[in-house]
Amino acid sequence: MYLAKIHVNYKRSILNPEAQAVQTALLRLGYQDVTSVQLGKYFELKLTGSQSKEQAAKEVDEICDRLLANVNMESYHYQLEELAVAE
Amino acid sequence: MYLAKIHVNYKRSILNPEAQAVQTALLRLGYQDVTSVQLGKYFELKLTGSQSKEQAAKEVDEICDRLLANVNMESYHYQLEELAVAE
Amino acid sequence: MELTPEAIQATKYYQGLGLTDAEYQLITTKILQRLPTYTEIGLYSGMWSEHCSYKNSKPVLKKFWTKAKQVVEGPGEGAGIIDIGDNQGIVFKAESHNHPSAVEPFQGATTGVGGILRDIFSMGARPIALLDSLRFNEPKTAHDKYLINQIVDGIAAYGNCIGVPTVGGDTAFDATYAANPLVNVMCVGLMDLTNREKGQATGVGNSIIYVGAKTGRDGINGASFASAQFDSKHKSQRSAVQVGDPFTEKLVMEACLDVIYKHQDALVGIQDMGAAGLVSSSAEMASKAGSGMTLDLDLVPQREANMTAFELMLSESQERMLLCIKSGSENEILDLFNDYGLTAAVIGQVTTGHQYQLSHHGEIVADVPVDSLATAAPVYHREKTVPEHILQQAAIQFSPNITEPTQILRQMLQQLTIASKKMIYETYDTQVQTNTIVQPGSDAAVVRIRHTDKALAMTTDVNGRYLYLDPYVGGEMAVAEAARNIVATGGVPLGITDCLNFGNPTKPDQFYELDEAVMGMTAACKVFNTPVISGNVSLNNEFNDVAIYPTPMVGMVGLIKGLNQITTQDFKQANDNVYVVGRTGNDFNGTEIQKLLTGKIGGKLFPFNLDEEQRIQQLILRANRQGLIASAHDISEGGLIVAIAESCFGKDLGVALSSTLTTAQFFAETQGRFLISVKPENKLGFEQLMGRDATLLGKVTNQQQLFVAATDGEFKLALSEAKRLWEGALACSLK
Amino acid sequence: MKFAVVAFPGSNCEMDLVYAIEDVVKEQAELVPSTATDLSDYSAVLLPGGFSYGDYLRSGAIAQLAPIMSAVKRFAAAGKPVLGICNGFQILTEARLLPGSLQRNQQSKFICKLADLVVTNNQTMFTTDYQTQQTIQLPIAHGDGNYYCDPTTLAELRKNNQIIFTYQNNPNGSVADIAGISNRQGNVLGMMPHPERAVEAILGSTSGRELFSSLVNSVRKRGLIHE
Ligand SMILES: Nc1ncnc2c1ncn2[C@@H]1O[C@H](COP(=O)(O)OP(=O)(O)O)[C@@H](O)[C@H]1O
Ligand SMILES: [Mg+2]
Repeated sequence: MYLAKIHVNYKRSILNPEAQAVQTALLRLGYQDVTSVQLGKYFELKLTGSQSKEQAAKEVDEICDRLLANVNMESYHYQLEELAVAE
Repeated sequence: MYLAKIHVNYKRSILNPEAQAVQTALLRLGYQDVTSVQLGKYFELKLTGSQSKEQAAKEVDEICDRLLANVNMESYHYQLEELAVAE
Repeated sequence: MELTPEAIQATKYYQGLGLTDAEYQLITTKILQRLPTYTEIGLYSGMWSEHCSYKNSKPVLKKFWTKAKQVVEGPGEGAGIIDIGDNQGIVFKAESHNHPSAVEPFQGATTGVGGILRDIFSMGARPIALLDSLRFNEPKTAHDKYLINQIVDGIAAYGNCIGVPTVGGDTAFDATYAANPLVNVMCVGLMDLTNREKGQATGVGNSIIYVGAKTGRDGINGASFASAQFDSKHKSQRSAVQVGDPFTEKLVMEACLDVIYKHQDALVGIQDMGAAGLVSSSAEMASKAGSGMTLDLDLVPQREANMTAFELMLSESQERMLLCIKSGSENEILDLFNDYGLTAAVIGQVTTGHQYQLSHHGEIVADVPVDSLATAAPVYHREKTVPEHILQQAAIQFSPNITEPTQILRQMLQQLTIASKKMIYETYDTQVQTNTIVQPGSDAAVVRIRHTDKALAMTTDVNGRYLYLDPYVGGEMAVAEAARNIVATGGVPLGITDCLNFGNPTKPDQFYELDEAVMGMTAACKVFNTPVISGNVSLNNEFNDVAIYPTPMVGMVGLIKGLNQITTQDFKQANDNVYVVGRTGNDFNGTEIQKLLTGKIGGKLFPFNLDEEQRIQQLILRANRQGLIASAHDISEGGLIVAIAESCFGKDLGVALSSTLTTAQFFAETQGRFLISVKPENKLGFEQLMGRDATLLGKVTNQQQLFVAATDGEFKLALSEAKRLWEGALACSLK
Repeated sequence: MKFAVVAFPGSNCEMDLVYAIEDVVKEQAELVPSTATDLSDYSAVLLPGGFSYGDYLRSGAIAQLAPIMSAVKRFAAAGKPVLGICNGFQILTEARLLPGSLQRNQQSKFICKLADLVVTNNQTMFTTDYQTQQTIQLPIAHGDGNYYCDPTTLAELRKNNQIIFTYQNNPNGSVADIAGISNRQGNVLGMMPHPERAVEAILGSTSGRELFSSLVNSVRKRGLIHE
């Protein structure tokens, strides 16, 4: 069993209105020293089917491409951790 | 200058409708072996004002409590990395 | 490094930007009499794209009928204006976002909504309603479902957030749209005619102010992207994705309306930045005014570092507007924008002469005659030939063999084009602004004009299958159906906007469709007194060389002169009399029943008589004004039997009807017909007015049953079952 | 009496409220910008629906930090009526003036329709003109209307009669079918449905009128009035 920790972020050139809103709000609250705000999504998936790390990686890539990330505007990266099966 | 990498997640006991929607979608796509889906937010803030790590941590805690997380239902954790000031 | 002018010429770099050899020649030899710089060639590629120049469609668009008494502003500005009396005008326009939505459905749809809103408020009107006209494949694959869900979510996300109700639209399904869905959005705005604005930059020394989102590298050269065709090889085009930010747009909208309403003295002109972004808005403002302009690109608010002049000029970052402000009033306007939390900057001036000059990092990067960008694009008169499939058409009408009428009705109610669209429009805020009197689910939507006794009826319609079989007659029918929907609610049609969704104009058989359709629409517009006041062209809707069905979406607005004249399609109470108004023929080619029974459509489209349709519509309006009508529903896809079922669903009332039509004829899609119900006390008056045009079918009942006897069989179905099938079909198909 | 209708950047139902109050309820209503800091001129404060700050991050999260919110808190602490509708409800929970939070609808889609509600408590300043257990119809229009609170809080809400409206057919997954709750004192009400959209028969329902009339009557009766 594997645990996939996946980060999905907007690509650099794509506008992220939400991150911008957060930065503006921080400014208004007086946190002038926060000069950059990035905001993305973080997923944790438990995969029970994959036998090997390669297989798990293949599945995660597929899931990211098909569902979790919009490859037109987002990029993703992930780590895989092996978990004790009992969990 | 510090880089704060902040994860904001739903508390365990709370149902996250968006994570659930992702899991349902994965099921529909045929990924029956994905037994658990967590979904949270990931922030990266650059803090230019803080002189020490303690000071930076205090600022990040404050920002999370006031804005980034709703402590009613979310919890957060973060790491701080020192950055070369030149950046 | 940027290419040198010589390298551009040698490598024919301009071709990749969508310019032909001949067009490049024209620029070098006639217009500039020198080689254009990298930035300049970018300007021409954007401005001379189909999207901005209409170079392929101009000769066709000229055929539209645009001048009528009620028209205050026809095509040409951001949107057209129609006078509705009391010094008020309505402004409306539609826009297509087909290609962006095929690539990135959610953001493609949101930015479509954002774009059309800017067109409306830049005219000085407050947006009061949105409509969306959608064409999808019958959802089969996961990708089909993804497209549908994301496009609908995108429209909801933007309209709901900005607080303009999405009150109507239409949705149809056909395999022709599989790789090329259609996403057309229409917006209607309301204005005081005194606040009329123009997108002009006059007055030497006046300032050009930029306001809104900062410019990034998103959607660089999207205008030529939208004008190019899709095929499976060109995935790299997919960089042109833009993200919509409805929150910023809301602020931009409120701030611009504030400038228009309260700072008239300072304001000279205002225009949205749409296709081909900064170059198109600024060059058009100067060209229309006969002025010159200089812009200093270093002053343009930028989201990303190191952007080139080319990128700054052609970026299609959303939520941006350009204003021309009187010299001396700049700070007044900049302060106002600042109060709204918006980024704004003076980026240039109106100049004498007619040159369009750009400087960047202290250098002049472009210096061209402004008219050469805005109006000098070549115009192409394309060839047309009758498509092969039309030449081959069988002349006879398909004749449905209906052995089990009730069973066929069940299936018909589940055809996605006919099934309820509730699961779509329930995700739209249909009520914000609290003026929506008739929400989606009836014929046209109705939005009242607050503090008056007037209301506006609005609808979008077109049936691509009809146009595929006969683009001219199908074009007439699209306008007629829209008018029928307006009339059914009690409105007098005022005018139309359109989105011309067609294939490749350089292919003579596809150009034929465009040209014929526009002529058909024009003929109908004249009959219904609905001039074309605005519109949008989307060409090259083809995938791997196969074009979509010709689909000229018609968006129509009508005026209802008293709130008591508003009528809906729902039967109101038991014992009311049910009539079909208009003659029913054996009209089956291109219909839902043909598709259902044979799996395809074909043959010569059934005939249509515009004058007859107009005569029937006038009768219905007269009956409405005399208060004789309890409910009115236009008869369209699926025919009379579907219209009957739909009228039963609203208030859960049944019918007991009998007729001299055959069961097959109940599925005919003969145009020019209405399903009307009339209270017992109005029966006589109604029949006298209608004469032989109305045929009594029977009565509305309290029984929960749909019972209709035809000459050769009967339809008999529990209302609850009919409604369950009709309401459930779309959700079920998207599971 | 004079209502304050607070307009945040991105609010979009503020004018609907003003029209409902002025044209139908026939009282005064004024728009107050979120940068204002004083509400002492008003007898009741309304936080309207919409998408304040785009609802980015979390609905209401950024709005609750606006300057006006300190004044709203003082106003509420003085026992005067505060009503948050839709986005206004979300802001009140983010500001901790009401317990719990509003999450994404269970089916993760925006829903706009007329909903059947039950008035579960007609003893508040906002509900005296309804019957208790009366069924009313109010429009809902929200994407994040799924009310959540932990079991302890829910028990508290029940014990103190703080659940004011419930849905008859839960449209969004809210805990205990909750559509609207009040604070312990009963002077702060948050609700997802839109009473201002239901004050004219021609728009489909008039069930919202009693909410405004209750408020006006209560304010007059308690002498909280500022004319
Ligand atoms: N995409 C949509 N957005 C909003 N409303 C829609 C949409 N599609 C259909 N509707 C609504 O559903 C109802 C039925 O639509 P349709 O079947 O196209 O009607 P008609 O055939 O009478 O034109 C109309 O009220 C229409 O406004
Ligand atoms: Mg209709």
